[in-house]
Amino acid sequence: MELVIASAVGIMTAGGVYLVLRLRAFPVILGLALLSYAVNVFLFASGRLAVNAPPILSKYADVPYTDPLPQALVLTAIVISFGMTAVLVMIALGAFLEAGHDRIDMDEEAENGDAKA
Amino acid sequence: MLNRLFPHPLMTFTLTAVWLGLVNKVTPGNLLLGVILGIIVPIVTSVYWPNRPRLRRPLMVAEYGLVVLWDIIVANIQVAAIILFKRNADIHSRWINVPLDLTSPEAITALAGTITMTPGTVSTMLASDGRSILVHCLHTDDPDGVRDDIKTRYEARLKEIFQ
Amino acid sequence: MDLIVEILIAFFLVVSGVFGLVGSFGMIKLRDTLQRLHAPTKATTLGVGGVLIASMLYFLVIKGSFSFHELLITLFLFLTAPITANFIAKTFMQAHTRDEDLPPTGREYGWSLYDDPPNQTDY
Amino acid sequence: MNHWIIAPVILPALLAPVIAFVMRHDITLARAASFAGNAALAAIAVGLTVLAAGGETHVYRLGDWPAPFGIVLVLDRLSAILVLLTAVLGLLVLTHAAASGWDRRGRHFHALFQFQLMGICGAFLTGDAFNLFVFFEVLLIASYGLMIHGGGRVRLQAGLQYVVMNLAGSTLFLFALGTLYATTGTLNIADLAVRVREIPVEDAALVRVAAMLLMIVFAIKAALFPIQFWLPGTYANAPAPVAALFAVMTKVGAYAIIRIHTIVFGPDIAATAGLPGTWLFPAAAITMAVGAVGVMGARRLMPMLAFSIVGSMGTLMLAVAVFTPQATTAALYYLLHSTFAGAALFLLADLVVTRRGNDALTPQPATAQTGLYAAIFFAAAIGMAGMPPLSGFLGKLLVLDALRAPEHLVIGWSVILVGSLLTIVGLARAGSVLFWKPTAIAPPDDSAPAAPAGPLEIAPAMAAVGLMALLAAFAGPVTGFLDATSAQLFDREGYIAAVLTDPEG
Amino acid sequence: MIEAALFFAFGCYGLGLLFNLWRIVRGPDVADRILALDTMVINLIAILILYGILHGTAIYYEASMLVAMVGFVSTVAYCRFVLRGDIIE
Amino acid sequence: MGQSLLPIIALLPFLGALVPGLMIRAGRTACASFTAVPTILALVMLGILAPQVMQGEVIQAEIEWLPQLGLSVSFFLDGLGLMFAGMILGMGLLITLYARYYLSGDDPMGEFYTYLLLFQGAMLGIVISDNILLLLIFWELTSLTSFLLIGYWKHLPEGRQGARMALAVTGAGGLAMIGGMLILGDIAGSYNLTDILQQGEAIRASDWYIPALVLILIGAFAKSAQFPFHFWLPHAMAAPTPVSAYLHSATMVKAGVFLMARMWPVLAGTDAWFYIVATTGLITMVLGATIALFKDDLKALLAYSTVSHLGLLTMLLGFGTKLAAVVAVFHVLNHLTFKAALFMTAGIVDHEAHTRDIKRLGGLARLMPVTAALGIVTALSMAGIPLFNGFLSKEMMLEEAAHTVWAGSPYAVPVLATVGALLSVAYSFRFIAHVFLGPVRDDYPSKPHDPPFGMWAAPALLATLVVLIGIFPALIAGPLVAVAGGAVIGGDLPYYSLKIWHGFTPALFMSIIAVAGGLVLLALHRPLDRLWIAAPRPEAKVIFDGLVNGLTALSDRITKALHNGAISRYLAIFVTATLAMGYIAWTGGGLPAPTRPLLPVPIVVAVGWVLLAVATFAVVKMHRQRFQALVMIGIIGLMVSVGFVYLSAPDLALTQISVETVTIMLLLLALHFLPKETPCESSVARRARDGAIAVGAGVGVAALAYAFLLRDVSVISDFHLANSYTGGGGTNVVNVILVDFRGYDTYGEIIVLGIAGLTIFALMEALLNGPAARRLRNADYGRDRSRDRHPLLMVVATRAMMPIAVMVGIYIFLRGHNQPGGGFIAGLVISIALLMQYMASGFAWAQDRQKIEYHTMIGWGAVVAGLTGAGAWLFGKPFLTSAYGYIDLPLIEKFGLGSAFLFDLGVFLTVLGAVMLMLYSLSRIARFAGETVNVEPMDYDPSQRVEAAQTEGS
Repeated sequence: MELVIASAVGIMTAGGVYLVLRLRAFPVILGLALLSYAVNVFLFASGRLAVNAPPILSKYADVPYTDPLPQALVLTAIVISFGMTAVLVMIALGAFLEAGHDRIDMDEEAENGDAKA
Repeated sequence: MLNRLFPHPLMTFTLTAVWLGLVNKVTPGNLLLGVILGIIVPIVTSVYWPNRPRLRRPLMVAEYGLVVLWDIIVANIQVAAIILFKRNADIHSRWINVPLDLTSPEAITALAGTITMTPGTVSTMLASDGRSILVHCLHTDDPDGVRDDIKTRYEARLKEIFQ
Repeated sequence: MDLIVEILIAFFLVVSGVFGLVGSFGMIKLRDTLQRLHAPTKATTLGVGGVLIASMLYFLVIKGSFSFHELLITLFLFLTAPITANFIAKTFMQAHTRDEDLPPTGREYGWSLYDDPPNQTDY
Repeated sequence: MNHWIIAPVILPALLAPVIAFVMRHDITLARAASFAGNAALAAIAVGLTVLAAGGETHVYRLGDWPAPFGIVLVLDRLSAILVLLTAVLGLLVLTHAAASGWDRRGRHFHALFQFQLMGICGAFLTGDAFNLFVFFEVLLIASYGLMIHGGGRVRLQAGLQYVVMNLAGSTLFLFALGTLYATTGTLNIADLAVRVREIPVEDAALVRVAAMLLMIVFAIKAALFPIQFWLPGTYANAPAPVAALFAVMTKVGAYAIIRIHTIVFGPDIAATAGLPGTWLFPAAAITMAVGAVGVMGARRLMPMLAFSIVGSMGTLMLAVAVFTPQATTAALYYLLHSTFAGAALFLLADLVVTRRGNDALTPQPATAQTGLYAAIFFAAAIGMAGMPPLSGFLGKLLVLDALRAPEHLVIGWSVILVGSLLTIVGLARAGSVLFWKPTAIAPPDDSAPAAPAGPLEIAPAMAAVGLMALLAAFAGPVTGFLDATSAQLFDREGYIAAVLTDPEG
Repeated sequence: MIEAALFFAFGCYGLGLLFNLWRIVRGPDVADRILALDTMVINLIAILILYGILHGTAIYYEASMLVAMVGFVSTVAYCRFVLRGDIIE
Repeated sequence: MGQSLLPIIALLPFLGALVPGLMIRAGRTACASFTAVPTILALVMLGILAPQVMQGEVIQAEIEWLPQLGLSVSFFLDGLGLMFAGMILGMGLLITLYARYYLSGDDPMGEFYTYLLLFQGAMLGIVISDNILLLLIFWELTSLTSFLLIGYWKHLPEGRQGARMALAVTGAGGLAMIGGMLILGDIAGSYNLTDILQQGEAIRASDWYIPALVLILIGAFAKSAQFPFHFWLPHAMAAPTPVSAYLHSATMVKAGVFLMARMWPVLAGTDAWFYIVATTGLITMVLGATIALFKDDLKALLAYSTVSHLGLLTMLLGFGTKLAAVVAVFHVLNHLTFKAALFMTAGIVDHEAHTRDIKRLGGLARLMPVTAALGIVTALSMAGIPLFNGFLSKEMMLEEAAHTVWAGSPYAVPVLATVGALLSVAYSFRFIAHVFLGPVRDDYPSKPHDPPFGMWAAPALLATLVVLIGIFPALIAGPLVAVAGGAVIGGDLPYYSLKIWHGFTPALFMSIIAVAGGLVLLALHRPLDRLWIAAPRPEAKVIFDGLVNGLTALSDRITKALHNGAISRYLAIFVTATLAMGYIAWTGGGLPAPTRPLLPVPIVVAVGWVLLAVATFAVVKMHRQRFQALVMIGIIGLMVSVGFVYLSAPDLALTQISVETVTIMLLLLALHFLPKETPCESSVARRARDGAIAVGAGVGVAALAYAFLLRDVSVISDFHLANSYTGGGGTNVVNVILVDFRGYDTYGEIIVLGIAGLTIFALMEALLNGPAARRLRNADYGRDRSRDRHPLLMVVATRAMMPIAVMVGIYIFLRGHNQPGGGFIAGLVISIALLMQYMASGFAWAQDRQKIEYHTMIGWGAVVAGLTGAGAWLFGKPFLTSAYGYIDLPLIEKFGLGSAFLFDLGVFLTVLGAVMLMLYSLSRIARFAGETVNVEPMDYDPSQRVEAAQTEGS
C-alpha cells in the first residue's frame, strides 16, 4: 500500500511537472492541478496510512484512529489551492483575451512594445 | 393558515423523509428538525420551481413504481443477455419516435426517465416543441410494438397521475 | 434466519457484481456509441441497486441497525441516470448523427438538438 | 495574554470585508477607512514594538490551546519591528495610491490592500509552520489581485507568470511541510526546534530535505538565484505603488529564512549542520550579481528598479547566510533600509512614468517638476546603491563588516562592491537620461504639459527618502535595537521556553 | 459467505473499472469518454458501498452520495460544454 | 572650546546648503553673499582654532553614531587638517565670489551654490574626520556632489557624460577604498584614525597589509586622477569653470593626495608603497604633462597639467622619505594657489572671448592686461620659474628625485622627473605665449576685455599669494608647512629650509635643463603638434565609453539571456534546482531502519492505482486536446477522493470531490473562451528534457514519501484526539481541528477564498472595461451548437433534486462537528446544487431569483468568522477560543451548540459567496460576449403553451 501511494504521488508529480513546463497557459493550469493533487496526497500521507480508522471518535469502542492533523492541513491546502486555481484560471483567461493568444512566455514584443502608464 | 405553514405538503413530506434518510435514525428530534427543514427549504427553493404541478392521483405513483421496478429487473436481464450472448452484427438498433400526449414537463420527464431505465431503450431527446420523444432501442425488430408498449404501459399511467 | 439472510445478502452482492461487470463489459463490447449507452445506464443501475439492498440488509440484520439512507442514493441515481444518458446521447449525436437519419417527428418542429424551440430563434 | 498581538491581523481582516462589501461604490469612504485602518495598524505596531522592546517573547495562544497543539502567535522584537515596517510602508503606499488615483483604476484596491497587510503581518507574527503557509497564501493571493490591478495586456501576462511561479512555490511549500511533519510530527516552530535538534545526523536525511525545500520556498519569495527570475517581470509590470508595497514582500521570504533557519535549522543543529548557510551564501552572491548586471543593462526604468530590488535582496541574503547574531543585525538593518529604498524608487518612478507616458530609458521632452523628481530620484538612487549619506551606505558597511569571516570575505566583498558600482553606474545613466537629457530637448508644441503632482502625491516618495535619512541618523539606536533583536533571535532556548511553557501549568 | 460474495463483487467492479478505463482511453468519441467516466462513477459508488459493508461502517456512505451528486453535475457539465460551449449560459 | 567648534565647522556648509535655496529669490548678489556667510563663519571658527593647532595641539571631538560598527562622528584637527580645511574654506569663499560673476543669468544659481556648499562640506569632512568610516562617507559624498557639479549644465552632453564618468571612476575607487578601510580597521582593531596612526608597525607587518594598501591606493588614485584613472579629470572640465577651479585643481583631486598623506605614517615606508605610489606618480606626472602640451583647449591643458602635478605630489609621497613628504605638503599649497588662479583666468578668457581654444586666441595681453598679468604670473609659477612659489617646491622635488633609486637604477627617477619638469615648463610657456602674447587677432568670437573687479579679484588674490610665497616662503608658508608636514610624518621634522637659493645643487641643474628644454619644445611646438595629431594613441574617453557601453550591452545581453520572459524555462530551472538541492540535502544524512509494516494492497486498490496512473499518463499524452484532458483530470480527482475515503479520511474525500467538481466547472467556463487545442510548439529535445525533469521530480517525491511512510514518528495529534470531545465538543477530530485547534488556519483559508472572489470580480470588471471587451464582443461561437439550451428534462430533474441537495448541504453542515462534513463542504455542496440549477435554467434566470448578493455573503462570512473569534475577548480569552454547551429541550435529544458552529457558519457563507461570485464573474463575461438571456426557465414548456393556446382559443 505504501508503495502504491508513494508511486501514485510520484506519477502525479511527474505528470504535473511535465505539464507545468508547457508553453500554453491551459496545460500549465492542468499541471498545477495535478501537482496540487499530488501534494495533497503527499501531505496526507505524512500522517501515515491506515485503513478503516477514521479520526471520528467513537463513544463505544476503543478503535484505532489515524492521524487527524494532516487531514486538517490537507483540507486547508485543498481550499487554498482551489482559490489560487480559480484566480489563476481567471488571470489566464484575462491574459488570453487581452493578448489574443494564451502563450505563457512573455515575448520581446510584450517586454518592450507596450507603453505603460 | 395551514396552507401558509405547509405551502408544499408533499414536498415537505418528501424532504422530511430525505432528512431522516440522511440522518439514518428516526428520533423525535430528528423528525422535528426534518419537518422544520422540510418547510423552510421548499420555501427557499420554490423560486426555482414555478408552475408546480398537482398530483391528481398520488397513490397511482406506487403502482407505477412497482411496474417500473419489475420492468427494470427484466430489462437488466434482457440487456445483459444481449450484451453477453449476441454478436454485435446481430444487434439491430432502431430509432423510435414516440409522440406524446402528456404536456406536463414533470410527466414528460418521468416518462423519459422510465424509458431510459427500462429494457433496451434510451430516450435521447425531445422534439423541440416537446411533443415527441426520440427513443433509441438497443435491439428490436418491432419498433412499433415498443412504441405502443411505452404508450400503454407508462404514458397512460402517468397521464392518470398528472392530469 | 441468519444463514438465510446471509445467503440473501450474498445473492444480492453476486447479482450486483455480475450486472456491474456486464454493464462495463458492454462498454467495450458494443460497437457504436449509442449502443454502448444502453449497457451502463441499465446494468450498472441495477448493480448499484443490488449493492444497496445488500447493504441495507446487512446493516439491518448483521449490525442490528436499521439503515435506509441507501435509498437516498438510489433516489439520486434514478433521478440522474436518465438525464445523463440523455445528455451523452445528444453529445454524440451532435457530432455524428444528422437530422435526416432520425425518424421525423411528424410535426413542424424537429428534434430539439437541431431545431429551435417555437418562438425562439434569436440565438 | 495581550490581545493586541493579534490586532495587526484581525484589524485589516475585519476592515477589508467591510470596505469591499459596504464601501465598494464609494471610493472616498473606502480611502478614508483604508487609511484609518492603516494608521491604526501603524499605531498598534508602534505599541507592539514598544512592548517587544522589553525583551520578553510574548506568546499568544490562539483558541487558548497550549502550544504546540494549537497555533501560537509570537511577538518578539523581530516580528514587532517587521510589522511596524509593514504598517509604515503601507501608509506611504496607500497615500500615494490614493493621491495618484491608482486605487480607482480597478475594483477593490483598498480591500485587497488591507488583505495584503493582513497577510504580511500574519506571516511575521505566526509561530507555526503551517500557519506561515496559510498567511503566505493570504499575502500571495492578495498580491495577485494587486498585481493585476487595473488590467492591461502585459500586466496580465506578467501577472500570470507571477501566479504560476508562486503556485509552484506554494506546492513546494506543502511538500516541505509534509516532509517536516512526517519526520517530526509537529508544526509549532518552537516544538520543531526541540525535535529537530534531537535527530541524529544518521537519521536526518528527511529532515535535511525538509530544511532545504523550505529554504527554496522562502528563496522564491526572497528572489534568490536561481529562482529570482519571476521578480523583474512582476515588479516591472505591476502598478508602481503595488511594486513599492512589494518591496516588503521579498522581505517576508528573508524573514522566514531568518526565523526558521535560525531557530529550527540553525547552524549548530547536528541534523542540518550548516546546510542552509552553505548554499544560501553562493546563491545570494549570484543574486547580487544578477541584480547589479540587470540594473546595468536595463533599458527601461521599471525593470531597472526591479533588478535593483534583486540586487538588494542579494546583499541582504549575503548577510543572512552567515547566521551569526552580528550578521543578522546587519541583515535586519539592511532589510529596513532596502524596503524604504525600493519603495521610494518605485513611488517616484510612478510619478515620472505617469507623466512621461512610458518607462523607456530614452530622452524625451521634460515634464513638469523635473527638478524635484530628479532630486528625489537622486536621493533614492544613492540610497539603493549604498552611497552616503542615507542608510544604504551604513547598511552596506554593516553587511561588509558582517562578512569578515575568511570564507565569506573575498566573494562577499567583491560581489557587493562591484555590484554597488554597477548599480551606481546604471542608476546614474537612468537619472541622466530621465532628468538631465530632457533639458536639452524642446517640448513638442502641441502637447499639453502633464499635470504636476500634488503635494500628497510627492510626499510618500519623499517620506521614504526621509525615513532612509532617519534610519541613517539614528543608526546607533536602531542598530542597538536590532542587536537586541538578533540576540533574542539566536536565543533559541528562550524562544522555546517562552512558547512551550504553559503559563498556567 | 458474505465475505466471499463481497470479494466476488469487488473483483467484478474492479474489472469493470478497467473496462471503463479502456473505453476512456480508446474513445473514440468525446461522448464515449464521458459515458465511460459516468459509468466509472457509478461503479465507484458501488465499490464504496461494498467497502461500507466490508468494514461495517457508515463513513463511506456520505462519500458515495456526494460522488453520485457531483458525478451527475460534472457529466452534465462536460456534455453541455460539448453541446453549447458555455455551461451556465 | 575646540571640541564643540569642530563639529560645527563640519556642519556649517551642510546647513549653509539650505541658504541658497531660501535666498535665491532675493537676487543673485544677495544669494551669493548669503552663501558666503557659512563659509566665512567656518573660516572664522577655524581661525579661532588655528593658534592651538599651530602650537602642535590636536583638537578632537567625538559624537557617537553607530558604535556597533565602530562608526562615530569624530573629528580631529591637526596641522594637515588645518591646512587643507583652510584651503577648502578659503578657496570656497573665492569661488563663491568668482561664480557670482561667472554664471550667466540663465543658470540656476541657487542650485549651483547648494551643490557647492554640499561639496565643500563633504570635502571639509574628509580632512577633519577622525574616523575612517566617517571619512569614507565624506569621501563618497564628494563623488556624489562633484557628479552634480560636473553635470550642472545638464543640457550639455559633455557635462552629463563627464559627470557620469567622474562618478563611475571615483565611485569605483571609493568602493575599493571601503574594502581597504575595513581591512585596515580590522587590523588595527579600531576605525579611529588617531588609533590607527599609532599602529603603523603592526599594520605594515600584517598579512592583510598589501590588500588594504592596494585597495586604499585605488581609491586615492582614482580620486586624484592618477594613471590609469587619470582620464576622468579632463572630461570633468565640462563643468563650469568655478567648479573646475575648486574641485579639479584645489580640493577634490587633492583628496587622494590628502589621504595618502594622512595614511603616510601607517602605510608608507615599505617597498610596496614605494613602487606602487612613486611609480604611479612618476608615470602620471610625465604622461599628464605630455598630453597637456598638446591640448588646445585651455581648460584641458590645465586639467592635464593638474594631472601631472598630482602625479608629482603622489610621487613625492611615494618616495617615503620624510623630507619628500614635507615637500609634497608644500607643493599642495603652491599648486593650489597657482592652479586655481590659472583656472579662473582661463574661465575669464572663456567668459570674455567665448572660446578657450588656444589656436583661436593670442595677443590677449593687450586687450585684457589685468587678466593677462594674473595668467602670466601664475603660469610662470606653474613652470617653476624663480620668484614664484612653484619654483620652490619644484626645486625641492627635484632634489628629492635626484637621490632616489628605483629598482637599482639611480637615473630613472631623476631623468623622468626632469622630463616632467621640462614638459611642465613647455606647456606653461605655451599657455602664456599662445594666449596672451603675440599679435592681437581680429577673429575672436567675442571681443575680449577685462572683466569687472569681482571676477578678477579672486585670481588676483591668489596671484598675490603666489608671488609672496615665492619671495618670502619661510615667512608666509613656513609655519603652516611645518605644522602640516609634521602632522603627515607624525614625528620630528627633518631639516629643510624654505628659500629661493639653495646653492648649486643637482636640482638647480635639472631645473635649468628643464627650463631650457621647455623653451626648445615650445619653439618646436608646431611640428610636434602635427606629429602628435598624426600619432595613433589610445583615447581614454573612447576606451572608457567603449568599456561602459560594452558592459551595458553585455549586461543587457546577460539579463535578456537570463530573464528572457520564458516562465517555462524559469520553472524548469526551479524544479531542477530543487531536485539537485534536495538530493544534496538527502545524501548528507542517513535514514533510520523502517519501523512500519507495509499495508496489504487489495485488488481494488491496485485497480485504482492503474486507473490513476493511466489517467495521469493520458492527461499528459493528450493534453493538447484540452477538453479531453479535462475529462481525464476528472478521473484523477475521483481516484484521489476515493483513495482518501479508503485511507480513513472521509472529510478529505468529500472536500476533494466537491472542490474538484467546482474547479472543473471553472475550467470549462474558461475553456469556452480559450482555444480548444494546444498547438505543438516544443521540439522533441525540449519535450525529452521536460520529461526527464518531470520523471526526476516524480521519483524524488515518491522516494521521499516512501521513505517516511515506512517510519513512525510521535505526533502532536494525540493531544487532539484526546481533547477533541472534552475540549472542542466534537467527535470529528478533523473538523474540531479545523474550527477550533487550528481555527486560525481556517480563518486565513476563508480569507483566501474571499480574496479570490474579489480578485476575480475585479479582473472581470477590468476586462469588460478594457480592450478585451472588443475581442469578446466579436467572439463567434458558430451555429452548429445544440439548439436546446435548457432542455426540459434537465430542468425538471434539477427542480426535484435542488431541495434534496440543499437538504444534503444542511445535513453536512450541521453534523460536521461530529461526523464528516462541516461548513466548507456544505458550502461547496450548496454551490454545486446552485450550479446545477444554473446549468439547467441559465445563470441569468436563476440569478434573478436569487436575492442575496454574493459580495455581501463573502463579507458576512468573513466578518462572522472574525467576530466569532473575537468574541472570546469579551471573556478575556484569546482569539478563537471556543465555547460550547449542550441544550436539552424536552422531547428532543440533547444537542451541542458551540461558538465553533458560528465560526463554521462564517466559513460556509464565505465559501458559498466566493464560489458563486467566481461563477458570476465568468458568466458575465459570457453574456457580454453575446449570449442572450432567457426569460423562461426551459426552452419550451408544453403545458404552459397548451394552456396559453386554450385561453386564446376560448
